[in-house]
Amino acid sequence: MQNLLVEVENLKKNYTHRKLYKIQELPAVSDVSLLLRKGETLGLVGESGSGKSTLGQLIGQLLDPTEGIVLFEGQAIEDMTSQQRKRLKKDIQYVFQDAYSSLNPRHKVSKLIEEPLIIQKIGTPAERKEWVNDMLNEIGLDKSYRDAYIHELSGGQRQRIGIARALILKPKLLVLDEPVSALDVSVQSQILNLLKSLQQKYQLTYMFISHDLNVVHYMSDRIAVMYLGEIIELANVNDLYEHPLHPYTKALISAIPTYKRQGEPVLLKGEIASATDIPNGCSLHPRCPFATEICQFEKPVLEEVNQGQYVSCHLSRINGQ
Amino acid sequence: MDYVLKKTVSSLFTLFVVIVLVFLAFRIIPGNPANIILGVEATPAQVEELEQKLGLDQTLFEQFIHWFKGVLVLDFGESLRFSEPVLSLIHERMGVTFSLAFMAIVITIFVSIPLGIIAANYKGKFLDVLISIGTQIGLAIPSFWMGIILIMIFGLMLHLISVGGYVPWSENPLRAFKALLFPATAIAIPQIAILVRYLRTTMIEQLNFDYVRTAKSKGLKDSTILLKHVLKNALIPVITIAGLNFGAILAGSLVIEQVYALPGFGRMLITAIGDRDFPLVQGMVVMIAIIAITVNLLVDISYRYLDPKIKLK
Amino acid sequence: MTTFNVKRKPWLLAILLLTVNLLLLSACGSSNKADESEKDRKGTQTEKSKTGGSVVVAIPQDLDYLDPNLAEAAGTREVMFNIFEGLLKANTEGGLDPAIAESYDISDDGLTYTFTIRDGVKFHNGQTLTSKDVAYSYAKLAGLKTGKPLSSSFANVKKIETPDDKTVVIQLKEKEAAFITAVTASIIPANYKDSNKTPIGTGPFKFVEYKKGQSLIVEKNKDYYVKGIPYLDKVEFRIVPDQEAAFLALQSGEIDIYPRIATEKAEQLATGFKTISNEQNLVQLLAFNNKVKPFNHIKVRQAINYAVNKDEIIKGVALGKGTKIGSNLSPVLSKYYNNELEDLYPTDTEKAKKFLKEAGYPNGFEFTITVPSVYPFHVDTAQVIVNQLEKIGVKAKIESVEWGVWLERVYNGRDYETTIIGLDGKLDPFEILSRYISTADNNFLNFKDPKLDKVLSNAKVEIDENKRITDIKEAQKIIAEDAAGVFIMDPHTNVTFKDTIKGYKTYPIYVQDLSSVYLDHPQ
Amino acid sequence: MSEILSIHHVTVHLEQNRRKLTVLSDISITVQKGEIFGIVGESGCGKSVLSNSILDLQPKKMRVSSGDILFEGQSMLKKSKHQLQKMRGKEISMIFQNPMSSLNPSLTVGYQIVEIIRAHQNISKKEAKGIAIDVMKKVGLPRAEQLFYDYPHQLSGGMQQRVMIAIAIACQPKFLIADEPTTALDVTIQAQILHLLKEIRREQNTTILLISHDLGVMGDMCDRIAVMYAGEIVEIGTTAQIFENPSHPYTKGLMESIPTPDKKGNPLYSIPGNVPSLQERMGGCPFASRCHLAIDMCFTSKPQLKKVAKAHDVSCFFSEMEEVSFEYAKSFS
Amino acid sequence: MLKKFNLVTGGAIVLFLILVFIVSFFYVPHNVNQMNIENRLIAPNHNYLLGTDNFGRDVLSRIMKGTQTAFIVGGGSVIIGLLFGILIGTTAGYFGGWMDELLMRMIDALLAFPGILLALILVTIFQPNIEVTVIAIGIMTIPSFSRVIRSGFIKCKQMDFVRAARNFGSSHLRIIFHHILPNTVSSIIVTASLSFSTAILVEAALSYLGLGIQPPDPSWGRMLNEAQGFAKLAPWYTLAPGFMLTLTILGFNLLGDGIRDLHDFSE
Repeated sequence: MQNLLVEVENLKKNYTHRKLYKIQELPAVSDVSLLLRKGETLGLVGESGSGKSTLGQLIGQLLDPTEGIVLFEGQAIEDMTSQQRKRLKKDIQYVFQDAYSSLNPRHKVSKLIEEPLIIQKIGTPAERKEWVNDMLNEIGLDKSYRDAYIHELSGGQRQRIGIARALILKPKLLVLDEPVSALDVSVQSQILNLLKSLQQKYQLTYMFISHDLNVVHYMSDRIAVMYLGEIIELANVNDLYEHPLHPYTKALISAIPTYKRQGEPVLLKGEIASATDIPNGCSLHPRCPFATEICQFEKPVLEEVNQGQYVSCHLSRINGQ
Repeated sequence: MDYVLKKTVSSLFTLFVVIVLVFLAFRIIPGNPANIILGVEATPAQVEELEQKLGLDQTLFEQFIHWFKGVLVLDFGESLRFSEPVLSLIHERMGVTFSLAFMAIVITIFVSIPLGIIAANYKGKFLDVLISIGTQIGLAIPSFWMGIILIMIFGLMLHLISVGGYVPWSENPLRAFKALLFPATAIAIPQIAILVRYLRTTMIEQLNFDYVRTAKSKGLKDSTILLKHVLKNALIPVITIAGLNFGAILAGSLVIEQVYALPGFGRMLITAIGDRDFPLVQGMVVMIAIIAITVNLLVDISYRYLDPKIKLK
Repeated sequence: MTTFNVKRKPWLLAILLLTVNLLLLSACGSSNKADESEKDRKGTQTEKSKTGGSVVVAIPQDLDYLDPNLAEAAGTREVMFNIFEGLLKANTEGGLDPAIAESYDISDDGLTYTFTIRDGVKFHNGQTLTSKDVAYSYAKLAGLKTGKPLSSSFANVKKIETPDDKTVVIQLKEKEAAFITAVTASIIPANYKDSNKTPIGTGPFKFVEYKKGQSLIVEKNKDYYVKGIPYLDKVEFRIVPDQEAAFLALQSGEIDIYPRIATEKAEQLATGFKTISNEQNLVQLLAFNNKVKPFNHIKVRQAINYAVNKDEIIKGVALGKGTKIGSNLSPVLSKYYNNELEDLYPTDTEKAKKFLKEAGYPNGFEFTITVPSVYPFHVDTAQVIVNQLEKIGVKAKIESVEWGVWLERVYNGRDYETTIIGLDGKLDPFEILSRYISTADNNFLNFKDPKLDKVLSNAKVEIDENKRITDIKEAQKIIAEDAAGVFIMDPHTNVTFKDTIKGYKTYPIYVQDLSSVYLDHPQ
Repeated sequence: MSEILSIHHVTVHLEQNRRKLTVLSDISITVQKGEIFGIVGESGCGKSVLSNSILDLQPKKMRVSSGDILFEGQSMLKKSKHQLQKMRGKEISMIFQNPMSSLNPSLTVGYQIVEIIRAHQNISKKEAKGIAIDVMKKVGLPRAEQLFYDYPHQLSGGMQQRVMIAIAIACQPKFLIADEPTTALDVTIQAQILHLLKEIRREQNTTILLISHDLGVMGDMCDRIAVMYAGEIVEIGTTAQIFENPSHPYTKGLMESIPTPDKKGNPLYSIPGNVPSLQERMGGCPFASRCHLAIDMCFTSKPQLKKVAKAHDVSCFFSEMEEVSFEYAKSFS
Repeated sequence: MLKKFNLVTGGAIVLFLILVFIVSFFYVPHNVNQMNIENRLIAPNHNYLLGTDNFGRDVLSRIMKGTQTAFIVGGGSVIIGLLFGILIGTTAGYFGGWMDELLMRMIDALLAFPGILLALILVTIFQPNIEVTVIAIGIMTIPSFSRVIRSGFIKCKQMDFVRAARNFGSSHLRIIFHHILPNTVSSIIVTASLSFSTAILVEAALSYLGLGIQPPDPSWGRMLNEAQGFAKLAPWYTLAPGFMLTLTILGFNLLGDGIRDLHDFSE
């Protein structure tokens, strides 16, 4: 268990919708368990509303779970002292999808990158200035950008700043929430390359959230597919893309539009249900072209079907072997 | 429904705060109503007797409970000054003030909507600049000053206003209308200025939305797009502002009634404050608060229903 | 009466409240300027052509009660003067005319008053007035049954008897020279309960309709015991609290008579209107709180008297329409008026400075003038005084407060340094000066002089008129010499009316008498 | 096949602070009847401006300053406002990127469909409703009768886009402009919508001009593709030509920078630098500043579109040099 | 075009007023309180450029001194409104929940009271003078500041950069003062500028009713009050303070709009 960085057990997050006389609980993440190994990249895919971003924020310490445990380097976060928690803020960093809104428009680039250090009270001003310069260099920006404001930068440059700011505290885990989805293809590849090289250089562990299956495939070692707050399939990249077991995964992968697509895509019926009325049984069954009777009543559980490939589907036991 | 209930409850709470504040505020002010009624030559014994008669000898708390119980059933007690039920006094004066406020609102709507549309449609052009300057000036002139100017021009010079010539609608609608038109205009002018500016902004904002391009791509006429698509959306936030300003309209009529000598709510209120006619003042302020809060509530709710986007949230 | 000339503010109702127990006291008021009406009456028109028509009179405030026993506001009595009458009635000269009583007799001990009622006096409902009605009305005011008098001027009544339908005998508890003025109080039909809805009196006009906040309408009492009076068929008293509004309404012809119009407005009027002005039996003064430092020092009070230039105030604030006074009595009451006091303190900056030095304030001092904000006239006066006092190194600060606050703090609480106010006159001079008695409840100036107390206690019961006059004049002198305040002026009141209106009479008390008014060309 | 739309040397300028900025420069495209023609490019390349200017829907500040747009042989630019209005929605329809904001939030779905029908056909509300419900069914909206009275926000993104499509095809236009129709949607929904568009084309033989930044969508959907960069067309060809034989350095770079399974484990190629902003655009080849191959000439003179194969045009000075593309291919492997 | 128009015109007017304000401390043509009954109501001439009032005081001098009153009232009440507005708006907007609910209901209650009535009551309770006037008007402006700041906070609170700051372990104070408040500054400035003119307007109305600034201190509202009776005899006396009042309100309104336009990138 040496190489485990994060262990998540039965994590749940409900958003509460306060009504006058009652509080409605809307599950965003329900009963998720997963592991993050040191140095790996775990991809997280799913449609909007699948809860992937909430899960990212739970692990990125932006949200507190309703239930369940998150262990960081073997220690449960909820048991940590406030001192430890503050240190944890260094170890786990979160990179936002929209770099523009995640960077204070009134601060200069140097200030933006330096701020985490100030908050964590690390280094002298001179040291910090040097570190900021180093970091700018690291992310491929010239020192002349120190005094720029965020609205003067391009999308790619902003995302570089966002990454620099997350890295300045030398974290162990980086939660990347759709870090390239706002970027153009040509810029996207720059950022992806940057992330890759940084990971190698600093032995970073990534949790990479994206709706773009190509990008996730390119970046990840393992991939978790989420649907309505649950992980429905978790596997190594190649297993998942070559032999998807869950019908939803199949649909997702076959839906990727490409030149000379192989065969017709698996079309799912209708659209993802809302969190207010999650279907009984398998939450996919109203949309699933393969649904049988049992899918309507019994909720499948995530099981290891092949080695390292976990699926939550009644049919996988039949199909998978 | 849930929303309506929640809003109603919080409005009632606001109302309660107002009621308590009003009650306390008027008890803190120096000035003894018994003394004011009896005047300076009254003997202390007479004052004491009247105080007893008016129930002013009770403790503040007792007085409040007594009064509040009444308020719950819309019984505001009797005016100290007029020895008549406050509610009937209010009822009597409400006619003028409501007609005034209503006319002001009608004038505001009929003037500001076309102006707002024109300004938005000719954004940056001469007409827009003209309207903008007009609204700025309309906002800047103090209402009492405007009232005096209107009287000077239309009363003294053109003899169009008959000040003090108000008669109830039931008696002579034409005369009532004539008497209220100018004061209503004086109240309406700053409101028009506010609404035109607001409508212009929301119209311009709306005109930039994608659905306008969609409407265009459907081959609709410009006028249809403007009136059917844009205006409807632009009016939604405008209604909120109009609702919020209802209080301002009431306050406006308070001052304007003075200037034009209309036997309305505001004039009675100001004399009642001077008289320390507690029940009357309290009744009137609570009434104003009830009206203002109700209007705000209705605006909030209707906003909910007018704007389908938030209806279901 | 404080009901003076609130120039342009709407707060008028408040003004009226200061007036309490307005007594129509018999006194000598000479009003030389009222003779215009006399001339009109002798005019060429025949009595017949004078009759008919209607007028609208602007009044600044709503009525408080229609029931004359309940009404407190001067503004109500002003109007009700036309509907109700007492045994006696004040005249334009300030004297008392017989009204319901055709004659009366006072016993030698001054305790028994016997009144004989005029023949053929009818209430507006047609009922003939008898001594029972008088006894009922006055017993109520005296509180003979309840023990609590409704009117303080009847507090001295011991009992009221009606030996026959024509005779009323009133017994007093103790001698009181001023009592005769009390019987100007209104008489209503015995046991009549609806006075507050449909008041019934005996006056020249009958009540027709009252609309709260808007108007009171009266019509001619055809059975009035003075033949040929009144001339008008109908009078509407229209409530127009705002001076600007009233002014405009006058110009637009909506109202015919506008009493108490501001001078500068009257001056602006074009032809077609006539304005008359008169003293109004009101004393405007800068009152000192004689108890507080530095005003407890007579030299300080006198110094300020020397520093204030009354003529300048009259010119600047009253636009010349005011009569300078020297003590707390208006020249209207000429019989009692001490005319030697007006220039007791001629404006003299040097003398003022000298007095200040003697009092121990060589470098002046600072103080506050508290004025009620409802009266711009007093606020303006304060501004002028502040300016005048600067010349002797005294710095005054104006604090204008709301009327209710003024009453509470200044009048009742006596918590102030100085104030400017108009003290309303009555017809009896003792009633006016009695506030300077050291123990008087309404001695808000905290004035104390044993000499004065003595002189006034004589005047209270003295029935011999000449002796009483001497006492009253002496009292005025003491108050002036002690410099209880700076007695500035009796500001004039203006009445403007259309010049087709004739016969308007002014009184030294707060009333509108429409009985003598007629139209030049009635339609 | 015959030409339905042809854009001839269209240049569009933007007036900003009294400066004339070139948004589109000398664009020429011909779309054949019945085909799906794709325009691909990154944000800011002007592809939406181009599609909007066909129906004169571009922002007011932008003007077509030269060139012409012919639809069925008639100049669109010479049409009066009224004539243009008649054509919008009837001859040529549009679908936009963000269905939520493109539908009027305060009008019902039904109203918004009926409206376009009644704008072009003189029929009663009732008849129009009938047609609307048919169209709604055709685009796969379930429970059409109920949905008719719903407001847009009550529908999911996919359904909203179906409503947009229903509006667009309600008057059976010959030509459909789909401007990033699936960008705001999830992959599975995107698949559904793309499928629907294909069906519409198949059933009604509608010509579709598809605009997208997503090369995958292009490859899946289009018959022919034009690649735009910084307001210019750099390459036009059949889908096969573009994907199998990309000839412009930009197209190649784009293809190479997309992460695909076969590139896993290797660094992605990335085009250096950023797309020049409108203010930064100079003379010469617009891609010169980011191009590995650029020589002096590229910065000074503009390359023209040149035929490299049948129906395959490229705007690059190096397009004819076989060895260069070879060299280029090596440069990042 | 219009943007600059608002800013430039408003700025020019405000600059002019500030100039008059400063000059009034060192120089006015005549002693403001010096009465001269002989000179009452003189029409404008070379000596008295705006004529004299009913006490023979120089109207121009009093108008100039009146800027001091206006600025003190405007500035003072804006400061009060701003301080309490920041306190209330920040607490309500940042912490939300029942605190927000409670504070906002209080603010609603304050708003349900017609503003001028509130000021009237306050002035009545604590005797009218400039301090009380400033406090009363300051209290009136609290709701608008609170609301603006609260809504700014609610908007900013959900922005990613605030969440990011929290993620680095920033304290609440740091987030409030370092991250959120600076981002609401432009709307606060706009509100301040509009409140400034509202304050002057309310002061004028109060003084017009005789309850605001006490004589003989010059205040435009007070002057209007005193002048009204002489409208026909001495129109200059009525027009001058009314014009100054309108000009001042116009100036600050335009300036506020101009600032708002500057920060409005959407147009």
